[in-house]
Amino acid sequence: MKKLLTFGLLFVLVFSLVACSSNSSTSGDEGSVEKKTEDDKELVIATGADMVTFDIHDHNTTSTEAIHVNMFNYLVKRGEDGFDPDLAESWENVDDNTWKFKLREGVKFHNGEELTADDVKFTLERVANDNKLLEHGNYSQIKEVKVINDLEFEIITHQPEPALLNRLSRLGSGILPSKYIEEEGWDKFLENPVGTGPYKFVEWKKDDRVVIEANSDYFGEAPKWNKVTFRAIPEDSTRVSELLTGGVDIATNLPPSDWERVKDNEATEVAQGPTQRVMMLVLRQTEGHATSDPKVREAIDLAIDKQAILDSLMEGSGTVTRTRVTPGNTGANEDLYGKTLYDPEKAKQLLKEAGYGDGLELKLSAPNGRYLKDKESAELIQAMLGEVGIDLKLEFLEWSSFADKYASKSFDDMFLIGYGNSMFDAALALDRLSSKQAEGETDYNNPEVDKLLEEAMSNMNAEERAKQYQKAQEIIAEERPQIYLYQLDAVYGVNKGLNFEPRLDEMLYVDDITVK
Amino acid sequence: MSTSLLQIDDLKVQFKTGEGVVPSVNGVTFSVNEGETVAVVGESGCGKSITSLSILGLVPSPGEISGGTIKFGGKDLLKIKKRELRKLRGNDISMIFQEPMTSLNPVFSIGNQIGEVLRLHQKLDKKQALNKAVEMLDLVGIPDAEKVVSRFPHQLSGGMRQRVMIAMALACNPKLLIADEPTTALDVTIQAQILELIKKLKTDFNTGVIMITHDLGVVAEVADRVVVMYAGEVVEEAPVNELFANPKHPYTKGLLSSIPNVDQVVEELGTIEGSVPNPLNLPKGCKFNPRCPLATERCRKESPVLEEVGPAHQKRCFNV
Amino acid sequence: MRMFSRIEVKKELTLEETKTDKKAYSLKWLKVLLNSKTGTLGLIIVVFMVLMAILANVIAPHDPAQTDVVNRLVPPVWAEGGNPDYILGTDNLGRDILSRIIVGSRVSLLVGISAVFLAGAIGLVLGLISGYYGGFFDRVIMRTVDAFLAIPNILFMLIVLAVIGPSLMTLIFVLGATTWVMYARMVRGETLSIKERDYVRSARAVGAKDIRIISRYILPNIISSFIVIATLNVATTIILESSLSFLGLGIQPPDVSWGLMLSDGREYLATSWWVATFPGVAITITVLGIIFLGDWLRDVLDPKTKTN
Amino acid sequence: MKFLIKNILRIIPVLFIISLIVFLLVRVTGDPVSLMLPETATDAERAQLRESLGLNDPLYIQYFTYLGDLITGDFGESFRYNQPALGLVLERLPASFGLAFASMLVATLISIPLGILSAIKRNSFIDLFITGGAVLGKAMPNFWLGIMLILLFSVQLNIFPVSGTGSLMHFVLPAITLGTAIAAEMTRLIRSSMLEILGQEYIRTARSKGLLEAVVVNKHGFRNALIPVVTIMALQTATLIGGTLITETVFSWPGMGQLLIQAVNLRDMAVVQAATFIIALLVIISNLLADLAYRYLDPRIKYD
Amino acid sequence: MTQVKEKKKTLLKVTGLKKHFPVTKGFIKKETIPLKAVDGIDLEIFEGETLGIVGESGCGKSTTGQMMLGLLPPTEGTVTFEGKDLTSLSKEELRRLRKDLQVIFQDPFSSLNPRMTIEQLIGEPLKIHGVMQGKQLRNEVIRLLKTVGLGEHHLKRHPHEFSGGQRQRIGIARALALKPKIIICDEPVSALDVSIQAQILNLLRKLQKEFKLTYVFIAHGLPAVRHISDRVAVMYLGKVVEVADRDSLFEKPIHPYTEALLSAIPIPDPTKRKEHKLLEGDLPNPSNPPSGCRFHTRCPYAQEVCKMKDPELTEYHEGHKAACHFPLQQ
Repeated sequence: MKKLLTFGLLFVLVFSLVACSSNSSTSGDEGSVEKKTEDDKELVIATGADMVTFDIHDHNTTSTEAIHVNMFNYLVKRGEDGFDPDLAESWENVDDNTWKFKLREGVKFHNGEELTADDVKFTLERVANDNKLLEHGNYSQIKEVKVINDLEFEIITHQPEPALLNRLSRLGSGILPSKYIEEEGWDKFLENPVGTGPYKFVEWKKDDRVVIEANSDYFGEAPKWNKVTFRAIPEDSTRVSELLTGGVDIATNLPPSDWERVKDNEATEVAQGPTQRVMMLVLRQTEGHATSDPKVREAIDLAIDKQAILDSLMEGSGTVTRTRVTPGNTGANEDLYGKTLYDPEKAKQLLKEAGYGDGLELKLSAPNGRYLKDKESAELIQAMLGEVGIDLKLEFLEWSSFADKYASKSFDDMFLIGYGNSMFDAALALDRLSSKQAEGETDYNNPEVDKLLEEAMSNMNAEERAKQYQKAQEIIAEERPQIYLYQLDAVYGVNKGLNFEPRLDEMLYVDDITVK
Repeated sequence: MSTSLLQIDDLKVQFKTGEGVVPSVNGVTFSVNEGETVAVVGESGCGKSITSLSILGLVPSPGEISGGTIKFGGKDLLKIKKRELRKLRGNDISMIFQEPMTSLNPVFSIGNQIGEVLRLHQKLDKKQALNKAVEMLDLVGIPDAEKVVSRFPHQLSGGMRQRVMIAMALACNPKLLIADEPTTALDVTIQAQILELIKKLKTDFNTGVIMITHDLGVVAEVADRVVVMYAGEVVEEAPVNELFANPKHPYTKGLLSSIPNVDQVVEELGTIEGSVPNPLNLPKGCKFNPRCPLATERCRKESPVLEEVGPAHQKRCFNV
Repeated sequence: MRMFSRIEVKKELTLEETKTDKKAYSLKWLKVLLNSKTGTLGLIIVVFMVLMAILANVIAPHDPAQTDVVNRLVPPVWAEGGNPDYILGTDNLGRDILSRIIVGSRVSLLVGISAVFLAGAIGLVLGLISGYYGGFFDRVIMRTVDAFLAIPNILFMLIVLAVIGPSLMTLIFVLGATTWVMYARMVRGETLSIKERDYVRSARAVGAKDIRIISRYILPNIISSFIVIATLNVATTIILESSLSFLGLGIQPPDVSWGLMLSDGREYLATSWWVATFPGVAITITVLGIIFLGDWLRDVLDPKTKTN
Repeated sequence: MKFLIKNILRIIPVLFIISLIVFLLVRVTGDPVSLMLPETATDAERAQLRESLGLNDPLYIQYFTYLGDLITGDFGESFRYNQPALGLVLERLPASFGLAFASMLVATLISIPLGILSAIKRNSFIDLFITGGAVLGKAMPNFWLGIMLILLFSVQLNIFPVSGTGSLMHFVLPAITLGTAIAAEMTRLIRSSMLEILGQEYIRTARSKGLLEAVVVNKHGFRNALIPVVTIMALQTATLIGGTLITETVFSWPGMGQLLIQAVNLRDMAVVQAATFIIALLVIISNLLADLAYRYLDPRIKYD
Repeated sequence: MTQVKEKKKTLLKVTGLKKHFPVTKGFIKKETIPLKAVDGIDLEIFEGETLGIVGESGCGKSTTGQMMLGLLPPTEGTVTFEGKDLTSLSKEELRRLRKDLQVIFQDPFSSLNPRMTIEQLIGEPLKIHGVMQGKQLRNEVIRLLKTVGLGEHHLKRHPHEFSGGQRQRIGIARALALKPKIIICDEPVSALDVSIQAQILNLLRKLQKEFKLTYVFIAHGLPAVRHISDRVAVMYLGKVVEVADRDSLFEKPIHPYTEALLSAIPIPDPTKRKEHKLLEGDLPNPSNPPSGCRFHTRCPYAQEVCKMKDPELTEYHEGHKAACHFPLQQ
């Protein structure tokens, strides 16, 4: 008896441990964080993954770029409407293949060197020519950079490139100090990177932190913070705990389960905004797959209550959509955005018409842990399809295995994936549905879509080009080679003393973050 | 006779095991006088070792002393405080064990282990203790004592280790030495050396000795008085010459006749049939009755008591 | 953790033959079992868990995969806001935690037991060869064992699972393929020591062949230590599986295991404690039961401490 | 000295086998290319990258190339960092080593007194409590314990920092997290080792000398019980380092564990190989040190 | 006895037998120094007799026994059984020879497989050699059990249910099963209680008469050896120092070691207490034995020559040989 009592006691111990932490959520008195105040000139931001590299051409990671933007400048910036000057003061389209730029005067790198057109040539030609670089594919359109004088240069493309400015406003075009790199070598640069941005590099402790400090020589508005630290905290609950205890001021990728806690806490709040990432089901239309029947595809679309997924898994954040090209991208079809279809009765009807009245078995492959709530979404989709008589077999794959299968195009009926778009242009978003690219994956083949995409690719008339893409999106929405579920929101936990606006591109421009 | 040093009265020890309570020692009574060697003889499992361990309160768990008294110097060792008992251990009463190999701690040097007792009971400092340890090793006939003090037990032979044990036991000049089968693990030639040593030390220091053994040869060599135990009880007690010349208990007789004699050859050895009873399941009546050639109906029903059969000679048997 | 040490007693007591027939003999086992309270508790827990796994589909009150979006994160029935339909509450998809624990016991125990079986089989064979025959094989096997021991289990599994992709079968395979070394070492050691015993000499003396010596003399005498280690390893394996789940490499949904529930539930530790706590408690109780049972088995199966 | 040389020589075949295991583990994998490129990359881009990484050679050629490089200490370049893999691993070694050391310290501090106590008070309430605690410590997965500790000691009580490195305080929670399972194992081990030692005859001898029970237990008992414990502690090194994989992730500790997990996920083979190799070497070295300690603790071996 | 001996047939003969063990030292890695457990002995065992081999621990008597059985390959020398050299036999031939050569071990607790029943244990030799099976086998096992004083009701029991003496009886029954010609008794009574020793010794003698067995009786207890042996060989540090008929050895020992050994035995008669001729010091380390006569370090009669020269085993009387430079009686 005495022994049983002991075990009882032990369990009480464990439970009480749990209980005290759970009670806290209701008391709203969690953590010890205080509001950020004016005189605090240091900012700490927690991200889910460490920065990958300082080689701006050799990664394709949004969270890395989010840090880089504080140290490097692009030639142009995406603005509210079109593009704003950044390092380039002005530009013009000389002919279909030639763009002429003029640099801002008096821009200095962190090591004191002046920015010249040679630096631009060095930077862009490196990424355009070196096929080992991960960003090469996005810049190989550039044939050469012609230096006219210290501040003027021309970019010549192989083919007419309507999306050139998009390309110049993203990670590959952060201008690098050519002299420094040529003299000291890449290794030195990677250890001690130099840019033109408002903040200078201090240290990078891998898998721990990146520290940057104010660049007093910055050409633009003076930096607002003395020192900014980006901490890599992969475990969600740890990141939240750091926010709640004041260890960090902003935490990215806040898991939905913790939003309440962050909101309830006196000194923290939740900030959220749309991102470029759209979750979708990709369906195979190859002969022999039930999904080759458009009615089945429509039924699947109609059977899934996308809003319910958002409500139950993401606390309602995120936006349903019927297109992948969301607002903020060139060529977005806003008519399809914010819309969703849900009609399980009709779905059943369609299945019956397609000859699957007695039920249908399909297989869905999904990654586990790659996207916010990917596993749970798939499980809910399974339940929803079950309602209309589709028996969905789930195959979950850890990301590297998923990526393997993705690369070899060996998924079965459907897979769940979330595509981003760092180009802010419909070209990249829809490219995968051209019959050439789709072969072996969706086997989607619509000559009309092919034609629209091909023409738009090199159409220098922006308006007409947008129209072509919008038309393509309409067709795709009807034919459903991909069933769009929703656009994901980025959710941040933020100290209440800060003004923080999430950006569509998920960049963390620290000078946009201010003390209230 | 000289004065009584130790008096054990009606000692009872039992073990509580998963299979029930096992009586190990069941009402043992005997005494030891100053300068006297009392041999306790019996086969394995008769409770002789447990009796000796009871004296120092070292009965291993789950054993416990459930009755009786052990008087030493007027005090009942079973009643005094642990602290007082500890002061007696190694000081007034010390013990040597059967296995000199395992009775010494392998990780400490000989000097350390002997010195430990001296520092504890005689409050010597480290250096004095070491000197005294060398002295003691000399005394027990260890050559090169200065070197041996810094050695470890595994570097010594069995006989040397037993000498070390004796040196350790005698370091504080105890009044009573309990030797629990001190020579069983040794070769005959070494056994003879150790027995000689114990005899010599006994006369030199007038120490009372309890010699636990199963070997009647050893008994005949060293004992003044003999206590024969069987199944947790004393079955016979007598002065050594009397016991060998005139054994009264059938068990004692059987034991004596079963020893092959190196001096004369007999065609067939005397035997005691059967084997020692299971302590969990002791026979009714006289514990020896299932193996006794003389057993009667009475022996199977009643337990005999220890009775006087001659001067200082007692037996536990109904037959005359 | 030997609860009762009988060795000291044995030294003093040479036991005579006991007049027991078969029935009394088996009763004695039961008596010994009941005498060890922890052993009894261990056995009860393990039997309970195994029954639960076998009867999972019958006793689970809900379909463990049935989501209920309205009743998400319902606390257990005794807490504020509890729903009597869901005794231990629901998880973030509104699935019944009790049912998932009941059904999860299947995979958890299956993984634990099969992996141990696999590892045990490999380890037993290699250990026997290594220990009995010695020589070149012994050296190769032992260096391989050293190599495996130098790579942490979890790392090994991490790499393999990331490569092959986690599934029930690969999980069992990998757990088995990494833990066999412990058995091989133990079996080899025991074999080496038993090989030198008099009863093996006695077998040689009557002319027994190697195969007979291994099967009748060595194997039966190591099997008890083997069973004890294997038993305890079922517990270790269950825990390892949960760590793999944390790394996303454990059991994959729609299968459910305690480790997966625990790992998935960690996100809710601060807000909905029941999601992760109950599978954690299930693991703890099972591990406790297995350890107690293992300790008891060690006592009973060891011929030295064997009941009479 | 002779002992050392012989042991070091014996490591060589082990290292060889490890290299084979590691190579097979890593190379039989799929290809890293699909992970290095975004979801939207084209087939041509993939093929190009594969060729440039030398992944099209036959397996055995890749192994010999790898073995040759290995002997010269070249583990290849990390795909992720574009730096020599060995350097990356060695850079992280101190952090992991520090954590492992602190955890071992915690484990030792917890397990020695508890193990001895439960051995002395065998079958008592205390013993049972410690035993139960050990089982609980063993049954609790690292990540769960880590998160719980953060919630309790950082978020609730605000005693220790949540994560990261920097001060001694940062060590406390991760070290407890990692040390607990080891402590549980060691407590059980010390208990049984102590129990065995306490049943030895020289303990009876020590008692018969009249020594205080505390001296008997701590001097005569523990010193002997320590001998097997040291060996097991060394065997725990592998478990310990394995544990850092998870603990480091929970506490965002910038050690080898995090590096490894990410490297595995990204199929950064060079780093995986280098890290596995270095870890194996560490384990082997710690076992060697344990052997030395063993020889020091047990004069039966030392003086032979 | 001497007259009859001429007719006696040599059953087992060992010549120049040596066994050196590599001693493994250290925890992980071993360094090897050969331990010369047996260092060149010659012995003959005649049909129907009992040869006692005595000596203190470490003298190599058990190793000799194992080599006689063919369980341990000798480093040098031969063991000839009925004219066949055991060392040259193949594994299979040796296995078949086992029928004739059996052994009884010292420790009855460790020499019986704890996982087998008595029936299996005693029946096993018969089964292995395909002598009999089934009902016949069982009857034979029962007969053997009765021969050693146990009963049919013991068949299904396991060794741990028996006392030491009973186990030794089981060991004897197992050895007897194949009707061997010779049984090597390796300290068969030294682990037993005094009252049981006599039972086993009596049983062994009874069986010898009944089955015309030849025994090699290895022991360290001289009284038992005297009781059971016809001839006795005394070993010291891997060598035979004296071998003779029982009575002549015990009454007129030639070697000083034998004399000392005899003197050291405590006599179970308190009236005969005597001064023992004590030997000095301990047994030297067998891996590094003294030069010359190995006994010289402890011998009261040792001279310079003893340190230099190893004495040969010389016959002093009919069948009484000793290896000493200064024999006590001639």
